[in-house]
Amino acid sequence: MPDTLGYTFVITGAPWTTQAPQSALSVARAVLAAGHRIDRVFLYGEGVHLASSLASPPSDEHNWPHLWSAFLTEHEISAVACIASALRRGIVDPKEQARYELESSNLRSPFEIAGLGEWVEGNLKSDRVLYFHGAN
Amino acid sequence: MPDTLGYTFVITGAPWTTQAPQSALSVARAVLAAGHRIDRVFLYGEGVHLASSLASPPSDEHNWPHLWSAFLTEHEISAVACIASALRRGIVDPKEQARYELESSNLRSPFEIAGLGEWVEGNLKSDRVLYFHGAN
Amino acid sequence: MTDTTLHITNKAPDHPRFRYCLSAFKEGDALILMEDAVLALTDQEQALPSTSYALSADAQARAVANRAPRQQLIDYNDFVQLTATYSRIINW
Amino acid sequence: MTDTTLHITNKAPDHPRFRYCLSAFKEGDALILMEDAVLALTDQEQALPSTSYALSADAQARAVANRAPRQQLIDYNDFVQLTATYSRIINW
Amino acid sequence: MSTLIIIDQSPYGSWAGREALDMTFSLAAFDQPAALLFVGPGVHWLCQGQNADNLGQKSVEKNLSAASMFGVEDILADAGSCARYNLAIEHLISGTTLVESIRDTIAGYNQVVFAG
Amino acid sequence: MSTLIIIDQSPYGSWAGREALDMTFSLAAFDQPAALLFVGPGVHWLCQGQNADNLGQKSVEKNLSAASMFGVEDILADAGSCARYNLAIEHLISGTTLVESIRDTIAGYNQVVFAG
Repeated sequence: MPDTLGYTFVITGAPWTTQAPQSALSVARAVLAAGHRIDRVFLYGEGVHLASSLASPPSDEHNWPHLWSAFLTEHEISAVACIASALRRGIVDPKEQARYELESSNLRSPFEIAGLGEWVEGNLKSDRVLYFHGAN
Repeated sequence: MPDTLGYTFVITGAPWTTQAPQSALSVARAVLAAGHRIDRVFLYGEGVHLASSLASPPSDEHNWPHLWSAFLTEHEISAVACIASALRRGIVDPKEQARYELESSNLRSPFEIAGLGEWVEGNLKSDRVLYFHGAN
Repeated sequence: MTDTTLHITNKAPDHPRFRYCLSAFKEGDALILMEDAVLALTDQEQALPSTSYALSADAQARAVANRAPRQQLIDYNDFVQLTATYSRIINW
Repeated sequence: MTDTTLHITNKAPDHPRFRYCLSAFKEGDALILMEDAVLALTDQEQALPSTSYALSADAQARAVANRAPRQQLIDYNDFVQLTATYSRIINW
Repeated sequence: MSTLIIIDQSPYGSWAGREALDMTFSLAAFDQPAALLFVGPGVHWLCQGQNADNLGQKSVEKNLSAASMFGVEDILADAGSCARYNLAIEHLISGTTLVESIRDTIAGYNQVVFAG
Repeated sequence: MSTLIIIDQSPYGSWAGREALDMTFSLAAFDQPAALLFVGPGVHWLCQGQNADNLGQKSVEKNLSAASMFGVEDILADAGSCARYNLAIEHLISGTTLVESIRDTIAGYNQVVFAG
């Protein structure tokens, strides 16, 4: 029987633009099914849009931000949107809303906002780091 | 002296991902400087992120959504984000916020949300339609 | 430093990075094609290494699964197994 | 239907759509290179039509302006002038 | 005023192609002549037998099969791209026309548009 | 644990390269060995004389010139790509090393990463 491995997922492609969040979710389910561990999901670049609480697709389509947040919550997996990527792209939590004096916030739970240090930590601590980029 | 021409701009690239909103703004200023008219700016696909009221870049960087909205307001130019593109990507106005029972809205004034019919109209009424896509 | 490598790419065969990926392939390496990269299974212009795999779900969506060798198609569980086997992975 | 056309592209020379753009070029057409497409000014692998222009701001940013023929560089006002002159425009 | 919409990317990997279809159907809905041209990896939009259930996406094949009913005038595929990916006309949805030259094809339309 | 970050796109046209730089500097800030490899249109990141004022962007040339001070170990450029774009070593910022083979270069690093 193989050892249990820890994975960090880095998602850089946005939903409804790339397939990255969909592929990553299928792989994530298979990682857990194989008995491995997901240490953290890190959203970078365009990938931060996966953490939007306002994405509202037609009702006959999958809502990838919702599916991802349900998966993360169920399995108690840490999920972080890079602060530099998120703020430029208009993904903010209540703390940044207050700091920038914005009229609202739109970060979906359980995603948190943090720096690239979390990615560096994943590189050091996880056995595997998988990247899910856009195809263009 | 040349006739005055009417232009429709279609922007499909997001700020902080593509150069499209920047190029489009430089061209838009030159269009007005040449005595022409901009009938409408239509945001499609990833371009809808230009209408985010929450984009918060570092203070030493240009804020493209802010620069665009100031330009549109000053010159009283109609600007529309495609409703299908915007809702999927989490750009919503108060009306859609209510309809989808969302906790907030994030559409920046003077952008409005409307359908592709506005793009078809631009095709028919404007003398020129210019597209600003991402480079990838 | 010269362990074998699992290369994973999601780029279509006409994307410049797809070519970089193939040019980096060494003996003993493996290649997974996912998303748009599965189109390489039927690309007449480019040969693939013999240890190439393609995600079945992506190949079925794009209707290339029925025109490609069966043994190259893998599911997400196989994908994870390969990432567990190879300690060095490059996502192109 | 066979008016001359102003082709505008922002794609780098190694992007597949850049090649489609060049392959669509007809005699009497003009080409504007903007954003990443200005790299084509110094690309040794691809020849450009003689009626090619490049946005100066983009060429300066990428430091190709000083290595390209001066007469090909245009500013945003020239860009608008060209879009007014040609009634048929394709944004590649 | 006839418009040609070009799709040059694979289906499913990015959303731009779906948004190009929406543009096409929107033109047709307003009685504006519209046609589609598929080139490069984009020719796979036309393949018969697409099954995207395992991706959680809807197949685009049905949309395209209904294109002529919605008033889309022509569905064109670049012959060279089909040859590259080993696609014969019988692999493609019915009503597809192969074209030999992108240059000659686009010359027949007033407008030529990409969705992204 | 040395990491090679690869940038294969032109500067200014997309943001992914800047985010690749941020990753590189972040590794260096945490004392993790990091190096940069520029290929294809990406070699233009290294050109001397960049002036992006008219684009409303900050030049990336200064960031890169400071890379070695920030602890970035190597700045590498693919020789073939430089030749394609007519770039000689004297056009590039000082400290750049030309490499002949992408395959041999990436073999020297534990991790190879793209930003997008």
